[in-house]
Amino acid sequence: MDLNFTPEEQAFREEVRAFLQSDLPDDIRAKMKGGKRLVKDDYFRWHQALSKRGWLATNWPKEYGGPGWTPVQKHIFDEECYSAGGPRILPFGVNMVAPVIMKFGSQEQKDYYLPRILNLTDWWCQGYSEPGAGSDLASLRCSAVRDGDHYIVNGQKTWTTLGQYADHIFCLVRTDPDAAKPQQGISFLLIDMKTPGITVRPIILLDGEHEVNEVWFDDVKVPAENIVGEENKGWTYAKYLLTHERTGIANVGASKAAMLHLKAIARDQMKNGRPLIEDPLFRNRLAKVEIDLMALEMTNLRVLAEVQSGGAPGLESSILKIRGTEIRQELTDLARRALGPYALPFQSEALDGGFNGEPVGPDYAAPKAQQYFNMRKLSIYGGSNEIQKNIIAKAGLGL
Amino acid sequence: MDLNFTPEEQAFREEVRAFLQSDLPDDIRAKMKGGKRLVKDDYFRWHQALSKRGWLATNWPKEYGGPGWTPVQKHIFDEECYSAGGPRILPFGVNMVAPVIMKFGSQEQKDYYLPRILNLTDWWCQGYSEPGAGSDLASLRCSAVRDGDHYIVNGQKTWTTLGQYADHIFCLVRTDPDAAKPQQGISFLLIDMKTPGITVRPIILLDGEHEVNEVWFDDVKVPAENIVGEENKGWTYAKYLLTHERTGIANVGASKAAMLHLKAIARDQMKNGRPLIEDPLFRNRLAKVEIDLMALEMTNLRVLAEVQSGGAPGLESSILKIRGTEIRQELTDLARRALGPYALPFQSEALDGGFNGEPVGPDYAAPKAQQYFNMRKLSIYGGSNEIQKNIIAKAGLGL
Amino acid sequence: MDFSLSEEQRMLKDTVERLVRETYDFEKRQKIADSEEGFSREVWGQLAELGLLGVPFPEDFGGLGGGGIDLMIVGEAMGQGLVVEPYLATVVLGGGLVELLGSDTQKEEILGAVVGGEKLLAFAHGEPDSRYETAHVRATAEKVGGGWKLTGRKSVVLNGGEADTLIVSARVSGAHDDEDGIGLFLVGKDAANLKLHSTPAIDGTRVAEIALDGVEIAEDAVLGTPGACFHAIEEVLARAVILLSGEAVGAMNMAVDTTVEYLKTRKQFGKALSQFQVLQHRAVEMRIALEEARSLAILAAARLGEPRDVRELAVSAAKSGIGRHARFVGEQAVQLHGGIGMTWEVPVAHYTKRLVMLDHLFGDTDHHQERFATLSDAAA
Amino acid sequence: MDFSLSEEQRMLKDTVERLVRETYDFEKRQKIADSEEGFSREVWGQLAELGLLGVPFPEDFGGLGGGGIDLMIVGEAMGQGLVVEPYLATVVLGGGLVELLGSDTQKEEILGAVVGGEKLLAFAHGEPDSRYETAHVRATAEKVGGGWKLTGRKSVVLNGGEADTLIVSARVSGAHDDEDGIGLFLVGKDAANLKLHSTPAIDGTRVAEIALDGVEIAEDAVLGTPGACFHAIEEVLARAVILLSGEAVGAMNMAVDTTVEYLKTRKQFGKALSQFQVLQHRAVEMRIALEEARSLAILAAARLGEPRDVRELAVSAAKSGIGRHARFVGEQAVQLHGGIGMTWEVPVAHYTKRLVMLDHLFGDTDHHQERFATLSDAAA
Repeated sequence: MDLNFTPEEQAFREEVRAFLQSDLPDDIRAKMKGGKRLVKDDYFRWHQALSKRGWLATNWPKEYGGPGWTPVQKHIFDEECYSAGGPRILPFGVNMVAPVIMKFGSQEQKDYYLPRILNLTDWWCQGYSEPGAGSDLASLRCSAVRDGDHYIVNGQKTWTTLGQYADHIFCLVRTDPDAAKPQQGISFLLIDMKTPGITVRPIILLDGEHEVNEVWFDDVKVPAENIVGEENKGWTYAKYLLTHERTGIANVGASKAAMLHLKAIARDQMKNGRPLIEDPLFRNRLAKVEIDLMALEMTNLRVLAEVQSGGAPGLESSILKIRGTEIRQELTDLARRALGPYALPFQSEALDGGFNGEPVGPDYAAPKAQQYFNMRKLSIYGGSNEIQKNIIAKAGLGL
Repeated sequence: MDLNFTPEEQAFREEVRAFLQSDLPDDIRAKMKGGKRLVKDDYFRWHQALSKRGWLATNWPKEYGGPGWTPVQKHIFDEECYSAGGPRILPFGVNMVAPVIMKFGSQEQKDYYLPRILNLTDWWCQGYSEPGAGSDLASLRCSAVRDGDHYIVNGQKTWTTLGQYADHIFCLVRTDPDAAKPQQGISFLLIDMKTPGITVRPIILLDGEHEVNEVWFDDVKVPAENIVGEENKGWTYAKYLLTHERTGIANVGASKAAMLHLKAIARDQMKNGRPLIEDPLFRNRLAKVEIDLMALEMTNLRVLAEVQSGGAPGLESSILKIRGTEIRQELTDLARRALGPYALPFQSEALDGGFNGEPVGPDYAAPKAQQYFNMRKLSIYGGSNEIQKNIIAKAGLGL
Repeated sequence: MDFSLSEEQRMLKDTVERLVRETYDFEKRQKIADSEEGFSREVWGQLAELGLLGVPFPEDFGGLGGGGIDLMIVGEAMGQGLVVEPYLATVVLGGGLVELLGSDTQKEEILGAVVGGEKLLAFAHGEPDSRYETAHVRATAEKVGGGWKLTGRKSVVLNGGEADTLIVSARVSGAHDDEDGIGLFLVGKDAANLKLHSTPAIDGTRVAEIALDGVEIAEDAVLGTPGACFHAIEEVLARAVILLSGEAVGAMNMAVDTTVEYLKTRKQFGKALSQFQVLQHRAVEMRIALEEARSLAILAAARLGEPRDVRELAVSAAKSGIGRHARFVGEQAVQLHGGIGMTWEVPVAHYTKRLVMLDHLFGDTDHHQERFATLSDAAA
Repeated sequence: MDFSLSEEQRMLKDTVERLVRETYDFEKRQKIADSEEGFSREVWGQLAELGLLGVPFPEDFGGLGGGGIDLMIVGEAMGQGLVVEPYLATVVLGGGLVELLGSDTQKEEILGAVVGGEKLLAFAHGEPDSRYETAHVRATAEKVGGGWKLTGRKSVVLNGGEADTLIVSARVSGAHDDEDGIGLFLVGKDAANLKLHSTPAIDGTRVAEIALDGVEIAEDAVLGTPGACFHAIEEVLARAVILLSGEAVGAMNMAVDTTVEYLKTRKQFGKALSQFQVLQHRAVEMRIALEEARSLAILAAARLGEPRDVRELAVSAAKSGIGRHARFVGEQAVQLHGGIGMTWEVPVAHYTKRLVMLDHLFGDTDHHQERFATLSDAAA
């Protein structure tokens, strides 16, 4: 057993660092470090830099243009990106629809869509959830009725993250309303968002931000060749997508960066005339979450090593999801609490890149309460933490 | 609204204090303060002192020899008893079987049993639980078959607290094995433990103590007149017993005494050259549980006031049970942790009244780990805390 | 011991609850919070009309002579409606300081105008590095000519931007964290050399940053005896905690009820959410937290009139315990609502924001837990 | 990065697990724990025979030259069987100190006898008021004639009553809590002026109180350089924490498995307990705690050979985190078993006792959390 990275892995880390130093745009790095709002162009330029370097599709096999990294390399890459202030790689195209197309799509679909994802021609979003079907995907109602060489799609999707930027959406639609079980009769459809009949409406979250959307389909004509795989087999593909490549689910890199940032805040904030980091209560809370994060990182690395040697993560994925989100939430909670009264002011405009007004309180204060509230989503989406526990109970413990 | 006790209530408190000063035997007080083992004679002498003063049956109506106290008076009495080091009043006779006899028993039963409970002639224990029927009383199997003017009882009871001291046991027995529902066909039977065929076997708890027992019935002949109320209606009486007079369920008096004791330990123990009570982490744990205890006391008093003005506690009983036991467990947990390494030695003999050997560590150390483990039972018995939450969900929230 | 409300208190409760119910539905509340001023002149007028702006003041000054329980009652109703009116700043803090320290003239003039709804006050006390320490005041008041000159910064001042008159704390002597040496001064909103920057708070209320670059005021703008104001400040903060405790209980009650209702109606995997035992128990734990918070709120409210040590022990118990319970209820209310609970359009998200952010006012859970420990030691 | 065991480690794991499985079933364990000596000479002989008493020592002295992972492997097996043999006291603590500080002669004599199972050791270090502070030593060693005189009290000494030789820490210079100035001395169990009082511990192990009233020892009973022993003590305590971490993981594993099994078989209200979602989730939380504990144990074990700052950061992370997780698993194992879990006759009760009481050895959750904070600051 050896927890040290190999010389090759260390060399790889240096390579990633050098890339981030030279190719991550400074203004984006500054926005990330300052907790500012990212706009589409920020994501685009960052993805473009990665794409140019061949590092956008870190999970893709080499044959499709992936870098052919080991899980440990991906872990190092994630960690370095977050540490340097790189935005997350938006998963909808590269890590969600692409693997499904690779595994179940036609040759035409592969030839057409995959290069366009890789070179950022297409910008995807996800059409899974519906109102009334949150974690319970099988009960979805958005329908696609075959009409000649088209499907006519009607219905509504929701929680579509960054749908306002997207030009393509992959959807689960009901193609057989009379199927014996709710999971049957669902198909996986690729839809161009410029098709007439599609309306995107913003959902404003409790923090005041426009991050997710409703997408309405009103007699939307989708070419029949846009179906992935077989009709009515979409549930299989959806499950594949949900379980595919979940080793990044622990989000260790993001939490390690947040931990460092939190400690910096605690060194700057004063309590009773001493830096907050020296306050025994706060100090012990920091230590507790740091220990938990070390345990999470080790668990994650153990799972990665398992995957690297050919194993498949089982209940571990759910454990990593639960603990990863709990720890991340705790970090944003502590950041909010660290600020004291300065967590209250809510200067939305201060989060824009171009803001040059007078900040209220220390410069790191503005986004903290907002981030805390935003991060409440972590234990809800992607299968709520309660659902993850159901999964572990059933699949992991046989209960 | 006035949280102060009335002058009458304050005078009553003084009266109780004077009584405890003069009538609680010193050796018993010393045992309680030192966390020593109580033996039957200790309970007997304490109960006798209470009986002589007319304060044993605090919940009984005056007509049967109760003191006719208000709920607030009972609360004051409890608090003062624990604070002075009075053992708990064993509930099996005076607060469990007696109310059932009063409400459902025959005149003969009332005339015979109630005075004998009050003057300590009879010592009762409880025959409710069975192996395989813990919190699920309706599934009990111990049977009583009518044979002329007797019932023949066969079966087993368990978790019989202090059954080794008792000469009478009240039992739930199955008199109709073919009843439509499991709750039907159960009767409430009074049994003299000297009847042939009864065997009491100790159950040793994880702390090494003999506190509970198994009671075996092997063709035990019980006179038919010992049935309380009607045959097959025992479930009604059992439920009455379980919901009757649960305002003491929060055990505020015991927890307040434990809180004071815990603070004394924290003042005596040293950590890094300072009293433990000045250690920021421990100090904040103490403060947290003390605040929780204040909230519990207030909730309890609010329920008492409600009862005093004729209301009946609903979901509040379950809330008081849950929070009362959680707080008590937390107090024993902190006491264990306060001791540091000295929580480990387990000098069982040091808990006997007559022990005059060399104590290991500070004199308060010996029983602490044991008490912590023993108190794990609080969240299990009397309807586990999970079951209490089921009750609140159903009856209180309509879920 | 008596937990029942007096006849007057029952009437107060009915009055304020009816007002909130009738004028402050969620949609209206959102509009008011988003409006230019962040509160409603119309509702404020109704509060005045019903006498509610005089709850804590003596009858001599047009008040109702109410105590802690009365403040709790008002707070609870405001919590139910997520009311964003500047009641805390104007009536409890500002008005309270004038009541406790003002000259007869000041009381008559200012309290009269407050009770009548014509004057808004704010208490400019916190500073950039004071965090939750009440005695921490670095701003200075210097005697000049016939008055005083104030210099320093004041932070996160509740409704500072809305106030007609600010009550500014400033040091006349001593070290920056001495209890002695703090003075209070009345400063008009338009005073020269005063810079004020108002921003929304994340829970829908308003706060302001204030810079005092040598603000000169006349001698009659002094409130109380300069240097001897700490105890009055502590007392109005006790009242503020009681109002907030009531508000937390009101908001928790709504959050619990809304969540229970949601669990009953929302279906998943073919069952109502209310049939999932884990969610049932979570709702029960929220309900228990509410009960404990209510007990602590009553405790603090009932102790307001007691001697300082008794009062402050209850105040810190309430602020710490309720901070913990309110956060739990807020977080779980969102969690049990799932995605919809995360959105701006549903009330539960706003209850949660208020419940969590209450902890950042007048000392958080940790601050008051530590303070409780110290007060409890002293009492032993 | 590599998480696989070496061939030797796999063999070690098989060996020790088989021994525990075959010789230490629950009934036998209870008999051994209740016996006069509190451990089994027979099992001890088998441990010696299999070479297991030499795990951490260099091969020169008959050892296996094992590192942290090997200690963790041994600990895990012992945790599975709730083994009460004096392995920690004799091999890890006592033997470790001799290995790190002993002269060639001492190593040869003592380690040889330890590995052969002929000699039991104990480390008499803690004192009545030292709590969990490693540097806290008030007992004194005074140079007299051709040797030393030891005076003081030693507390809660693991297997002190069973040891043939005690390794006693005593101060030769400095203040009572200085790292410098601590000496170690070999004291025979029958030394004059030594009083020893052995008692059971609540988790089935044995501890002793020791009074040294001027115990005289010869110069050759000095271990290492008097005054310069702190770092060796810290290093064997790191090993001890690793063994205990393994033990906790082994015992937690058993507690989780037993509980899951119980939920599946036990019925209540006509359903298996395993059908109640609240109990399912509790079991899942136990399983997660086990996984985290395992990660921390591996981390500490793998860091044993690293520089002090890296090693101790991992040691404190493990001891603190595992202390928390072990207690949770222990308490919930009893809770989910209900009444039967409270009884002496079932294994789960004894797993729980060990899991909770582990926290009282070598620094509890709080102690190591604070220490972690300090070490982490220094590393930043």
